[in-house]
Amino acid sequence: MAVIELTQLSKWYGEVIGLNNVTAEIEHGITGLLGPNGAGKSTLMGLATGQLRPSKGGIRVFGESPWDNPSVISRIGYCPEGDPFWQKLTGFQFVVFLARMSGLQGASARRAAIDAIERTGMSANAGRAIRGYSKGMRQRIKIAQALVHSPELLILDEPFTGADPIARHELTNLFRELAAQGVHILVSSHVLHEVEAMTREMLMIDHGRIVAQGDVQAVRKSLLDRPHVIRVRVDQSRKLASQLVGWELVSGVSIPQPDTVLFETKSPEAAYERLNSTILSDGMNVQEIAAADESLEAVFGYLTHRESK
Amino acid sequence: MTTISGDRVNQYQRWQGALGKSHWTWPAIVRNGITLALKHNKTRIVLLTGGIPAVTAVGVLYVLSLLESLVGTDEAKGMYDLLSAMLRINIHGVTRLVEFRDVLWRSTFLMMTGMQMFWVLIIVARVGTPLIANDLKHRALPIYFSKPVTPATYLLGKWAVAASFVALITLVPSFAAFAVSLLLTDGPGTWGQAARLANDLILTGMFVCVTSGTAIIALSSITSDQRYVTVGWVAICLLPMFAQKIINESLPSNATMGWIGCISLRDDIFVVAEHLLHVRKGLAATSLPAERFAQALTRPIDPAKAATVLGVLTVSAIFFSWRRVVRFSRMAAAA
Amino acid sequence: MMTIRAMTALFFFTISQMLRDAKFWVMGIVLLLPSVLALVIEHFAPPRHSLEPAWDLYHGLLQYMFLMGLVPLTCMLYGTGLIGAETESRTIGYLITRRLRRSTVILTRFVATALVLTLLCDVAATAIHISIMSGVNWQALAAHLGQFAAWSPMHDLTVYWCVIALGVLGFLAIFSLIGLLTAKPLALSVIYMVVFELIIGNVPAGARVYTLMHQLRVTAVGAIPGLKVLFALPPELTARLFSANGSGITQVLIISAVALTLACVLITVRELTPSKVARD
Amino acid sequence: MTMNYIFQCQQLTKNYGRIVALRGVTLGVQPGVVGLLGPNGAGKSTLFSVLLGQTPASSGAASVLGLDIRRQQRAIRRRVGFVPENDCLIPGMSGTGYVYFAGRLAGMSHADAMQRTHEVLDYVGMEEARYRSAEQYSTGMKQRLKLAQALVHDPDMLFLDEPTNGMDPQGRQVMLSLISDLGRAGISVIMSSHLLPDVERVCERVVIMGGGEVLTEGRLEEMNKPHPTLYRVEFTGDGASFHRRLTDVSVRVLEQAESSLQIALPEEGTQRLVLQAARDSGARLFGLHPKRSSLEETFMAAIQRQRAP
Repeated sequence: MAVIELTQLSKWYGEVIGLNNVTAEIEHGITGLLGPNGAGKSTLMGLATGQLRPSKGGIRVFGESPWDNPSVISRIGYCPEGDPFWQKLTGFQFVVFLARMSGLQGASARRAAIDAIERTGMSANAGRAIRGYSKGMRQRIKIAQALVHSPELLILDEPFTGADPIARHELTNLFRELAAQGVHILVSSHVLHEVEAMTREMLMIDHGRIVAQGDVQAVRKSLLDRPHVIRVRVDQSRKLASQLVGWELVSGVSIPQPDTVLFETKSPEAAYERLNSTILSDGMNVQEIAAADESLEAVFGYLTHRESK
Repeated sequence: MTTISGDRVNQYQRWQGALGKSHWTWPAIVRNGITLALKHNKTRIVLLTGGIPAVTAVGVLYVLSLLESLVGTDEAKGMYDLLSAMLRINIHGVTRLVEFRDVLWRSTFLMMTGMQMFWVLIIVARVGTPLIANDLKHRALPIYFSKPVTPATYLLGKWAVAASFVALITLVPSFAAFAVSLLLTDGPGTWGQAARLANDLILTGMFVCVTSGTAIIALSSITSDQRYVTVGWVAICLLPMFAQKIINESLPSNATMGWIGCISLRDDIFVVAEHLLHVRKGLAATSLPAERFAQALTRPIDPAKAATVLGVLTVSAIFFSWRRVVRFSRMAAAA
Repeated sequence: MMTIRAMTALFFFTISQMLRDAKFWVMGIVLLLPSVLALVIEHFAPPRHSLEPAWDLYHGLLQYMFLMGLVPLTCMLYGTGLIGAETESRTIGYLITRRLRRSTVILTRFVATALVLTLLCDVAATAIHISIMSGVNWQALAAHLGQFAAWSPMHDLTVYWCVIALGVLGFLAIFSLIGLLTAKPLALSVIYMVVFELIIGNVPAGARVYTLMHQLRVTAVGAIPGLKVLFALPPELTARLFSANGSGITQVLIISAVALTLACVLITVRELTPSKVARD
Repeated sequence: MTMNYIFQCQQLTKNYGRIVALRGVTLGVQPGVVGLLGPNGAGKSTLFSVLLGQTPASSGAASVLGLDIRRQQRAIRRRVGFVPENDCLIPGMSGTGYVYFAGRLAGMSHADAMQRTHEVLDYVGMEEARYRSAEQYSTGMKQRLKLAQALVHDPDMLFLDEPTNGMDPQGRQVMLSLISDLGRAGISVIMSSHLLPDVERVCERVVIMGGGEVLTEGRLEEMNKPHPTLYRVEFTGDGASFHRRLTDVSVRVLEQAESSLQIALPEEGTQRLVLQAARDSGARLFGLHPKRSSLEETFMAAIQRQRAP
């Protein structure tokens, strides 16, 4: 059974569309939720945590509707986007309170809070008021409160925004660790490198619609109309380029830097083969061969490219 | 290496020009503050209706000048009653009003100032409260202090916005009323008297601008939530006034007031305005029954005490807002 | 069991949240102002030869300044923010994504807030009592008590404690409901207060019985019959409005229950988003 | 010699009470696009603030564009533009009004400010939206507006505090291309960022700070040099036979995964050996990546060195 199930789900706010007729299943493990600003990521997360109600269609989490349904939402850990806090509380009070709100009892709530704070690396700062926290600490403490009741599903809305590289690194590791322990994670982020470091399973939305779902490289392969771009750093770049121009399977060649050749092709496998043998037979020396557009960032760019700015 | 995206054909262009003196950035803040405030229709309505006291004053002065020639007639009787009530001076049976022109003009303008206090309360609540609070809320201070603006220039600019709106409610209509009345009537006696009255009017208006302007700047710098500033301002204006009223009424009329009479800031301003406009002194110098005025006006409060209360408030307000702005200008880094 | 634990946590959290907020202390000062005023008046007053001024001040302050003004004002500020303040700061998400149903969240917060506000207002009423009583020289007045010989201020204070508790319950329920109806509830609250409670509640119209103001007054007059004089109404009107031994307790409870039920229904069907719709 | 530096600090120290934000920073930065990195609390914002003269230094000396930060604050601010990290828009103002106001604050005349406002708004790509109220702008537009505001008086140097934080990938792309274009136009840019990939993309030089001190400083190119002999190879086909062929030509295989290998070449410039081995073993090679010490590694190493006692 899928963890989150969306069936013809639509959500609008007055005239503004949040999600538009979305049907999808989010499976176990880590899923990256990607999309430009305003694409509907937060809407989807709001619906999944029972804070928003579908305008049409349905959403099911663990097989049940999450709206006003504590038996489902208490199994979810939610880290909201932005900066919602009771600023005067200390980090520890904040996490303990939310642990108790999840039904944990005095001592065990405190223990769970200490544990969650420890896991997010906030032990040293837990005694300070949240209003004095830096952005990175705020993210960490938000994640601590999401973890405190050992949920089965974590919904993390932009958990990296404002965090410093160390926090990003540590949090990424934490999420991978949690996933390995069997926690399902739905995470949205603007920094695609980090999502890529955690998972290859993506759900990309734009304008409230799903534009792609699945493994990044599989998605890239299925983008048939987009020629693949291959980058070769080679000592005799002009010689290689002149050769490539002659091939039928190559549709474009450029030399952005003196030692680099970029070329486009629609059949990458054949191109790699022929490229390698050409390099060998013509006595060139190569420094690097790489697909220039198989990264998540490139795929994301292809999928969400908008005509106007 | 990066590339310029296709739709960005504009190259960055350098600018060959000279920047003006940094000390003169505060007029830009004033201009901006006034423009922003005037975007709201409610502000414009308050400003427009702010002319009502001045129009009333012109009306009173015009009627007074008419009365000079109507003394003793039946038509005049009703007007005498009305004016006595408005000016709080018993002019019943005064046959030679001409002799009292100067003091009657002065008390008319005092009455007008009293009425204007209400509009000052409103306009400051509308325009003054967001001045610094909004910059704090939207963290706009780093923009000011990344340009050649100093805390002093900033405060001066913000203060000038509040003060100009108060002036638009007090000084400007007062002066307009004065000018119109001069044209419509015979003036407050001699030219010398007119000039002195004009001078006193300006002093009074400036006094109101300075006190209320600094007060609101200080209030506005306390918190980043404009609503609290508004509530605080209204409370500071009204609560002492009510308290004073209840105290005045429940105490016997012969009780000495001293400092406890200076609780109400509005009354303080009124007493100082009275002093600046020389109404009581003018009445004492004439044969008009001055003690009645004294009774009707308010309890006998020493203008020196009232001025001290206001002065202390103003100075501490300036000091306080200065401290706040300097602190906030450095806060970005401390975060 | 888990639900009860969560409710307890929310209950104490709400109380500590109130005490932590500067608004509470500001309201405390405002609520104490009448007693400061009473103290000033009693201090400056010349020697008196009757209890009447003290009686007037006592009931005048409590009835007009307190029950008609400060108690509803306090409830307005807290009631509209019961959920609204959390929505505005977007912290509501933390409260409704845990163990509690939405209706339980609002009810728990309501009970906690009502308790604290009742205590606050009762303390302030006691302060008025103390500051007036401290100024009254009973020994000097013993000879000419006249109609006030039977006045027992302690009894009256006890009545006011209860009436204030009722008032807090009713007004807080009404304003909590208003707080859920609209994103900018203060304007609507002021309109409700002025039009319904202050105007309809004070005119001799039939609709008066649906106002809290009237029912609170009926309760007070029922326990302190001498209060009728305070409202300075024509005798036949007084007789019609305040029946002997009348009590508005049931009516206040019904009004509060209806308001709270509606609030619970509203919170279970409405999304709680800040006034500006938050998009990604 | 001073003229070669856009800013220079000597033993610059700043403390807030007991908290030391800058700890004797001695640094000279040459013109160009410079990335300022460091975890939260490293002192980056304090450094900006001190250099702008917003907050006085506790001890030490510094100069910006040859101007002393203590005595010539206003002269500095006339030649420097600053983009703060937070939203700093004044409500009720249009984009044009905001930039114009910034120009006036900098001391420009009405006509100059108006003309320049439109020039810089054109430059940052703000079209008709410039006449709309800035509160309605998206994150990316707000960020570009803030940049326009900083550029209006044509500064010689820009301080950007987290210019791409919270933006979606497209918005970041636009922002980054503006930054590198400004660098080409001869404006020095100091940008602090937590997003190392963004810094890698636009910056020529990098300063890494931690705990109020400068940990590392230098050219990004040098920090990021490809390793001469360590490579990662991506392939499909028979891994075992490919491995064998590689070992035959004395290429050491360091790590083997399903479709990738970490290898060490016997000496520099012998990449052909890998291609030959692939051809001989029938493996299809589609990636040959030299190992680079990424900025992230440099960063983490610098921070760890400092944290170790």
